Amino acid sequence: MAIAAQPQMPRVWRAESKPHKFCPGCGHGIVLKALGEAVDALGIQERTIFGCDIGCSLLSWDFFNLDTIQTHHGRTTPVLVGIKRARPELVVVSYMGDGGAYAIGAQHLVSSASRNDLVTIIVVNNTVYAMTGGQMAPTTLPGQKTETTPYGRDVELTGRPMLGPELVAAIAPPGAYVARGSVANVVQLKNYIQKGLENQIQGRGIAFIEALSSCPTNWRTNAAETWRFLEKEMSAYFPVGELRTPEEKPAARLREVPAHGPKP
Amino acid sequence: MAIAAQPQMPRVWRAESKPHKFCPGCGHGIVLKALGEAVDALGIQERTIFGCDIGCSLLSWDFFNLDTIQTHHGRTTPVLVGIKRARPELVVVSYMGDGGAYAIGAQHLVSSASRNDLVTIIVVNNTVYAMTGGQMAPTTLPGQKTETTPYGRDVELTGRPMLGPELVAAIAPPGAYVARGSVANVVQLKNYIQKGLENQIQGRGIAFIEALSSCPTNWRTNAAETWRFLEKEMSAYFPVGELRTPEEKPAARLREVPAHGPKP
Amino acid sequence: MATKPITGEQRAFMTGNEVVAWAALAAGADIMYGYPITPQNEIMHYWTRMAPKYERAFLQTEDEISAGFTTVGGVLAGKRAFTATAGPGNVLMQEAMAMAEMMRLPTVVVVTQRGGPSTATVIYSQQELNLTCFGGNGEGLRIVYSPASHDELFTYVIKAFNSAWKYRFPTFVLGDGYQSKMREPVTLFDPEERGINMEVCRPMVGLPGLPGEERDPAHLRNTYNLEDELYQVLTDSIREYEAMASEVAEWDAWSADEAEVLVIAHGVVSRAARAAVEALRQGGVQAGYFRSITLRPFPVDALRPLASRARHLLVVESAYGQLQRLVQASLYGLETPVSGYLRPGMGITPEEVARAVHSLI
Amino acid sequence: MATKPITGEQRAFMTGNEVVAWAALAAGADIMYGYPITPQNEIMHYWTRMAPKYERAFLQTEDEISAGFTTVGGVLAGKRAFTATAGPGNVLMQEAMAMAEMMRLPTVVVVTQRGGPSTATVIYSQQELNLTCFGGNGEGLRIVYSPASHDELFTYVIKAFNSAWKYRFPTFVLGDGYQSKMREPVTLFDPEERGINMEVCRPMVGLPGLPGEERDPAHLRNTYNLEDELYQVLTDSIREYEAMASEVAEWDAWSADEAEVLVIAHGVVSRAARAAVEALRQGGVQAGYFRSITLRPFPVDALRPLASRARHLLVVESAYGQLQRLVQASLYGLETPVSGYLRPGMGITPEEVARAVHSLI
Amino acid sequence: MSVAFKPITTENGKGIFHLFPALCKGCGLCIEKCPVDTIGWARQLGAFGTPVVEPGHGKPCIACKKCQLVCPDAAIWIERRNGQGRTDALTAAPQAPGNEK
Amino acid sequence: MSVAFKPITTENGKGIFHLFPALCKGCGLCIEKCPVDTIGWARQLGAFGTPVVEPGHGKPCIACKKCQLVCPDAAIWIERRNGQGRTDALTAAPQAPGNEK
Amino acid sequence: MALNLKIALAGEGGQGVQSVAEILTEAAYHAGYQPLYIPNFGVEQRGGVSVAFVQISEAPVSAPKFTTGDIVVALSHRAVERARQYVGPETLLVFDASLADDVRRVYGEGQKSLAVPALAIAKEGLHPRVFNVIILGVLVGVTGFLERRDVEQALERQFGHKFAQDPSLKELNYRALERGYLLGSERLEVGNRI
Amino acid sequence: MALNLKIALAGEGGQGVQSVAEILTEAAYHAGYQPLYIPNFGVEQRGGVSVAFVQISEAPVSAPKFTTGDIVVALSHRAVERARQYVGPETLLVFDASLADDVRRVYGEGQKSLAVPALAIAKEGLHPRVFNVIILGVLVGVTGFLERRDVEQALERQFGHKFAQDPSLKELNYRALERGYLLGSERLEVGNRI
Ligand SMILES: Cc1ncc(C[n+]2csc(CCOP(=O)(O)OP(=O)(O)O)c2C)c(N)n1
Ligand SMILES: Cc1ncc(C[n+]2csc(CCOP(=O)(O)OP(=O)(O)O)c2C)c(N)n1
Ligand code: SF4
Ligand code: SF4
Ligand code: SF4
Ligand code: SF4
Ligand code: SF4
Ligand code: SF4
Ligand SMILES: [Mg+2]
Ligand SMILES: [Mg+2]
Repeated sequence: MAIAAQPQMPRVWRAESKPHKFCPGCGHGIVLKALGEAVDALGIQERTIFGCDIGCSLLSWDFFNLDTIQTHHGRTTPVLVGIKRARPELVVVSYMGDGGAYAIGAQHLVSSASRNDLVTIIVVNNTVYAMTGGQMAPTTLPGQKTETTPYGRDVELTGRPMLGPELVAAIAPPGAYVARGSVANVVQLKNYIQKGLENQIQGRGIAFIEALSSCPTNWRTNAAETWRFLEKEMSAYFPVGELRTPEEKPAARLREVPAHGPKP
Repeated sequence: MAIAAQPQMPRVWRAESKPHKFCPGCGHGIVLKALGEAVDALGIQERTIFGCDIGCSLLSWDFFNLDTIQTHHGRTTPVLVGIKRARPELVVVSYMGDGGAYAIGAQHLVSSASRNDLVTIIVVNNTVYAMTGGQMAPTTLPGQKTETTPYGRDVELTGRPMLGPELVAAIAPPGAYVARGSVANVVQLKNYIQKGLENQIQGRGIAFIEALSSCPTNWRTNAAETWRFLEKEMSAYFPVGELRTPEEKPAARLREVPAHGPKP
Repeated sequence: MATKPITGEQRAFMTGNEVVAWAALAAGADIMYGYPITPQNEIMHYWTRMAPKYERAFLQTEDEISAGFTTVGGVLAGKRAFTATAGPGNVLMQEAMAMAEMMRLPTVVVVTQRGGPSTATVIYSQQELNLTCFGGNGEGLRIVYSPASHDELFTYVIKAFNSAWKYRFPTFVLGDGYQSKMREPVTLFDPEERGINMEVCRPMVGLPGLPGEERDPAHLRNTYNLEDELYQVLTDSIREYEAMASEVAEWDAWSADEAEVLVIAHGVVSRAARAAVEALRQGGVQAGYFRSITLRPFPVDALRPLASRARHLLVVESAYGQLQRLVQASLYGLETPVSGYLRPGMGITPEEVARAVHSLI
Repeated sequence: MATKPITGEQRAFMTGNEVVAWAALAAGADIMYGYPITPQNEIMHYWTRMAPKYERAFLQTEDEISAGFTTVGGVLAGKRAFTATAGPGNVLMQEAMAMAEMMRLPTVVVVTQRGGPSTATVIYSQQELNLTCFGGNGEGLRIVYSPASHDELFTYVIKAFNSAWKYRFPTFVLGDGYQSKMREPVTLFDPEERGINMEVCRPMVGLPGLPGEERDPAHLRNTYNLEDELYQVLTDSIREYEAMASEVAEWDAWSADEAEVLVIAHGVVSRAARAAVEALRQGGVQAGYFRSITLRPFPVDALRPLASRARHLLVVESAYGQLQRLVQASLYGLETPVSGYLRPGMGITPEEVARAVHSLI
Repeated sequence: MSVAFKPITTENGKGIFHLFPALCKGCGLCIEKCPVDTIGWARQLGAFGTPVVEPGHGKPCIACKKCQLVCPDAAIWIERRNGQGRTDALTAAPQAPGNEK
Repeated sequence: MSVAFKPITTENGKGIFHLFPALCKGCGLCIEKCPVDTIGWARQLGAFGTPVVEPGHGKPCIACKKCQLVCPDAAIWIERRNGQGRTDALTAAPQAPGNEK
Repeated sequence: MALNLKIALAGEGGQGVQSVAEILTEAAYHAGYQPLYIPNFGVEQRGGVSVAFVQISEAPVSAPKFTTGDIVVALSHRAVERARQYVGPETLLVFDASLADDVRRVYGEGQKSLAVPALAIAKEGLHPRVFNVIILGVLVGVTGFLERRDVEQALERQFGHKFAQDPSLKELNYRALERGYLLGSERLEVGNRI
Repeated sequence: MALNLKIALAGEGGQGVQSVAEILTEAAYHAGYQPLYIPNFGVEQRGGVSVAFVQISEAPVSAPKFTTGDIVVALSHRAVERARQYVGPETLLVFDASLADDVRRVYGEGQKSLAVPALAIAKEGLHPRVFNVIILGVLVGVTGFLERRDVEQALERQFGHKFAQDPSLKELNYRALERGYLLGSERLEVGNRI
């Protein structure tokens, strides 16, 4: 049978839930494409658990043909760490926004980094609290107008944009993988995410990838302005690249939590 | 009248509550001596608010002749930031343990650092959760035995000791002051704390001082072993010194929140 | 000094969130601390737009834990400070409110209830009654107002500041997502012009005078070493709470005496209840309506005689029996049968209430 | 496979915290997640000592929020996972428990109540009843056991795992600081040898088979877009909760019929209540004793007839009316007068209870 | 894939431009990224009732696949005219090892 | 200071060793830090019912004040024999500006 | 009895039903009525059916939502289905004429309804952007309780800053309003019956 | 009536009252009784008065704490005051002989009491470390329900690892126990009256 041309979605995308729930031009779709390609490339669909946060990431709760758990705002990493500690054979992906990662969930990020938890964390940095309608995020650029900085972010009063990968890189033990990519360079981003997944699979340590991403809805930008803000303003503040690679530490660590009692 | 020799407590210490409630040989007493000397030196007793955490730091709730507020575990910094934002003319000191700072309160630390809040944070690093009887802390050394690492801290399972000043230094904006001292060098520690207070008074930014400190009760050490652990083992892992100094930024920022309505 | 945000009476058509922001301004609130959450967000949006014009302050915190504790800091410093939250944020806020309860701190929190438990929906419910009245590891020594209209939202936000600072119990205005997002006419006013005196806010730390020499230092704590010390503190607070209860309790009733069915509700649902009761009366059904404006303290003295003379009680709420439990516990001893029309997370219309009343008679 | 921690019946003299650790081992708990807090700490201390010997796992988290959510992760992965906390930790734990309640996750939490509200004391109280039964922004669809002795602590920790996994509601064992820290004789046993079958733990994620091809992927969420979707989910859960309630509810009574004063208590206080009632009976006073072993669901069917035939009810608790409110709400419609002997944060002795009973007659 | 999407297929320059209107939300990100400016708005409406895109508005397509790469909704598939479309690294779904059916 | 502490005063070497038994908890930190090992246990009991310290167990005191510095309880005050004890930087309580009474 | 109007409007995120509700209630408020308007809202910023609940009364409105509308407006495929629950036997269903098949499928033949070719008019005669203003006009026409001036002032308050930038926009909007008004007022008797 | 003994012990942090309670209840448990022991605990790791509540009964004990003790032990200045609340008219107050003045001040002359020169004995004859074991011996002697062997075994369980390292320690402890026992058993009649 001749099959008509079909969308080139990653195999692990769930076509039944497409078009997905993100807005037109939302970077989440691009990040999840990179993640999908990486999962495909590693052939780990059957043992990957995807966790999404509250924030626009929650809209991906039925995005993949992956066992998925949509958690609370900022709590995705603990839930997935809980899973990983219980079933180390699984590959866990913790997917969230900058607010979930750097504000309400910062204690979990810091602690997972210092514990070198075997989890791959992907943070979508769109400089705003998108889900709640565009308030200031820890990543909002100086002078940027948001719903809670209506006159532009005043760095004297509210500080400077959080540098997430830099923070993780400063405290994570050897074996960590830390990088910042961008939806403006999907191939590189996929590459980083794939390395991040491998780092977990090889038991080296935490993997942390921030993705610079777009939110045309809350930025109130058209396509051209969206790219400009992302590629010019954001990239100038948040340098793209790898901050930590795990070569320092040999692959190894695999912990087992054996089953007890009358389990199936 | 000839006065008999009296203890050389810092003027701001409250003699009525001495001997204080800390154990014999506890480093908290030394840190609070350094803090007391620094407050004395700056002559800011009348406008300094001292906040202590839950953890052994709570035992200092009536330690000083300072308006003092004993808060919740990990929440001292937000309470004092709340005070500072409301009354910028006050000098606020947030005093806590490593557990309060780097575990349960890590989101507040990270956020105050990135906001460059005008607060002076002093963290007593004694490598354990002392108040609760000596469990593992984020700062517990590799191999160290605690109540929750009875066979020694396994870095593969629980990660490596948290480097607090390094974390703050990685993300705080220009104007921040970050240092690590030790109760083994009281003069230096007092110096750091004094600089930290000045940083706040001058409106430059956050001041963060970690103090390596002793907990003979939970370490189960005698005096000689206490000094050895502090000066050899801890200092080897946690380098003492200044990590960020505020020269990068001119003194300035003073915000005013004027009173409204029928206030006294 | 900055100009007054409102002079005279101003009629407006706006959302409840906007009303809250204006009310806080009118009350002379000095500073808002907050973390975004739907459906509360626009309170912050309006506040951040207006605050600089009236020299008020704002701090966006890293989470609701911090919003709660910075608010605690604000009131300790003697400022009229407040925050707003909802749902999972309200859950987190309880840690700070437990401290405020213990230390008798006059915090003000506006809650805009959304569906629960967990993240649930961002829309509406009345499922945070229990959490707001009794959250934390304590006894619920709090004041909780449940307004039903924009006019009341305005009035009770102002009143919340006064009750908090007068009685020194953490005070809540328990709104909901509907009230937050809906637009209806409202009259804004300057409290002073209406003869409402704002309570003076006295700082608890940072007092004048050299501590230890010119005055005692403030040594404020929430931790005690002995059971007996704690018991003493609690007993004093409970006594003061109970002493002010009848002064603070508020309610509203309509055609409630000798009702065949007395409909009991709170908040926005009470509007449907009242409309239903009015319609039923017109249709010849002897229905009555009672509404608890304060949920804590609960207006038991007002309700009890009415309830005892009614033939049925019908509790109507967008929750599964949270108000009903309060009603039953408060009215224990009566024999009037109680039913519930319980719709967790769902709006309730007058028609539904009328139907529920009919099913009882 | 590791050897069994307990074979046969073993008599021992130990603290309650040690009992909990042994019970979790005996129940085949796979992993504990936890954050230190007094008076729960020694549960973790014993667990970390014994876990490696029996191939169990442990994770010390950064706070109780994380302890709650990692526990959620553990049960999602299909493991018999648990945590333990108290006081302010219990307040923070509610966020995760609200999620567990919404998603029907079989989490097990051991609570060792301490003085409240706020940090208060590290010692003892019964002030977390309301929090544990109804914490979070939901309706309290939870199972809460309140044991009174070390033997029960052992039994109900084991039972908690089974109830959680059978009914899929978050389950709590509500102990207290006294029980945690006191030593008394206890009999430990292997549940299997007593004919107790441990419920099978089925994973909710990480199932076998390629998702989307060989099976549907698990898409688990707690957020809904419409009021109606949420209402449907809640209605189903409530129905199932109410259906299992009579199966799960447990109580204990002694000489409770036609009592002149029926003393109602729970947890460790019920021991004093029972001792007082025994002494009163010996002294010719017709006192009775009723104890709620499950606080959620509350054993209303058992209590109601006894309470209706009593002349007075006396609720005795180390809290200010938290059990009393539950009792009054559950028994609404009865006319038997209720009094409370309410001592927030204080231990209660048989002598005190007897005195309180005498004051009623 | 149990769901099928109907493409609008347009040959242009070196590429075969498959556009899936049920997926396209009309965000315009692809338009901005096309190096030859060939993409523009079409009359047909997409998933959100807004116009979808089509090639042919500028210079001929060079089959660089940039548009396909950046589309957040996988609404574009560019086949090279020689028919090698499915083999490109990032843009095609590779077979997961052991998952060939 | 409205509270007064009674010292045990011992002259030793270059120093006058004031020890306040009501403050000394017998931790021994000072003993370890004395460069001349002059500090040792005394018979008198301190705040916690444990022995306090005294000089005279080793070489004469050089008035380096290390013991005073590290004492967490401010239980030691070393005066130099020339009587300048109150002027040393860290160990003496300086007058806060404007606070002179 | 006095005016007591319940209108539910349902459409896709971009179709502007919330603006219609806002302008209508603003106009009613300034005309001395007691309107209450509440949007539905969910977790998605875009996408999903958007519903607006409007009540306009002489006395304060009781509950913010209602069981059955006097008028229900459905502007898209999915909206036709979603709006079903608010439509009773007496409800006037206003829909875009292009949805006639959907309406027939969901509501059968008997439903009291008004098909408005708003999409077609907007696309051809005017501009897709003013589609919702045509609907606004229809509602004003059908209900007949508002002065034209009230509505224009409300339009001005809502879009005034845009009109200032681009005066042709103002003209476009006024024309759209007029077109809708004419279509609606033909059914004024319906409005009176409500 | 069967044995039902309530003992409260109060002392400074380092005085080892909790060990006394632990050993006493361990011994009672192995002797077939149903003891219940609960320490008080506060936020301070060291410092503060430490109180131990011990109940030994043939039937399970009811409440973990009690209003009035049969025996109350006070081993320090502050403990004499702190223990006041547990002392009733029938209570036997055991205290270190050095505290006689304090006891007189707080309790007057009428209190049934037993002064034990334990500190003096420990300091002179034995070693300050075994001060609490003397007290243990006193309690065993006064109550008279335990076999010496039970207590020695409990001592062994508590300190066995230390005894193994230093056999002289064992001897010291046994002697302290013996000394206390003799002092206590002189008042055995008190124990019997309880
Ligand atoms: C405890 C809690 N607080 C607040 C919220 C409200 N909330 C939902 S999403 C969100 C912010 C999301 O921002 P981010 O994490 O950056 O994700 P984005 O939407 O930008 O992708 C907030 C504050 C919540 N759901 N729970
Ligand atoms: C929310 C909450 N969780 C846990 C505790 C219990 N707790 C009290 S102090 C403490 C640890 C203190 O350790 P650290 O902060 O390092 O201070 P230290 O005692 O070592 O000086 C803990 C976990 C608490 N009081 N509140
Ligand atoms: S609001 Fe922003 S981040 Fe959220 S889905 Fe829309 S574009 Fe994406
Ligand atoms: S337990 Fe440790 S940290 Fe706490 S007071 Fe004692 S010595 Fe200091
Ligand atoms: S493949 Fe390249 S040239 Fe062709 S349409 Fe896409 S972006 Fe333009
Ligand atoms: S990037 Fe994709 S969704 Fe956006 S306009 Fe182009 S094809 Fe459509
Ligand atoms: S350091 Fe101070 S408290 Fe410690 S023994 Fe020496 S004098 Fe005493
Ligand atoms: S001053 Fe120096 S030499 Fe003298 S006792 Fe103290 S430490 Fe020893
Ligand atoms: Mg974001
Ligand atoms: Mg510590």
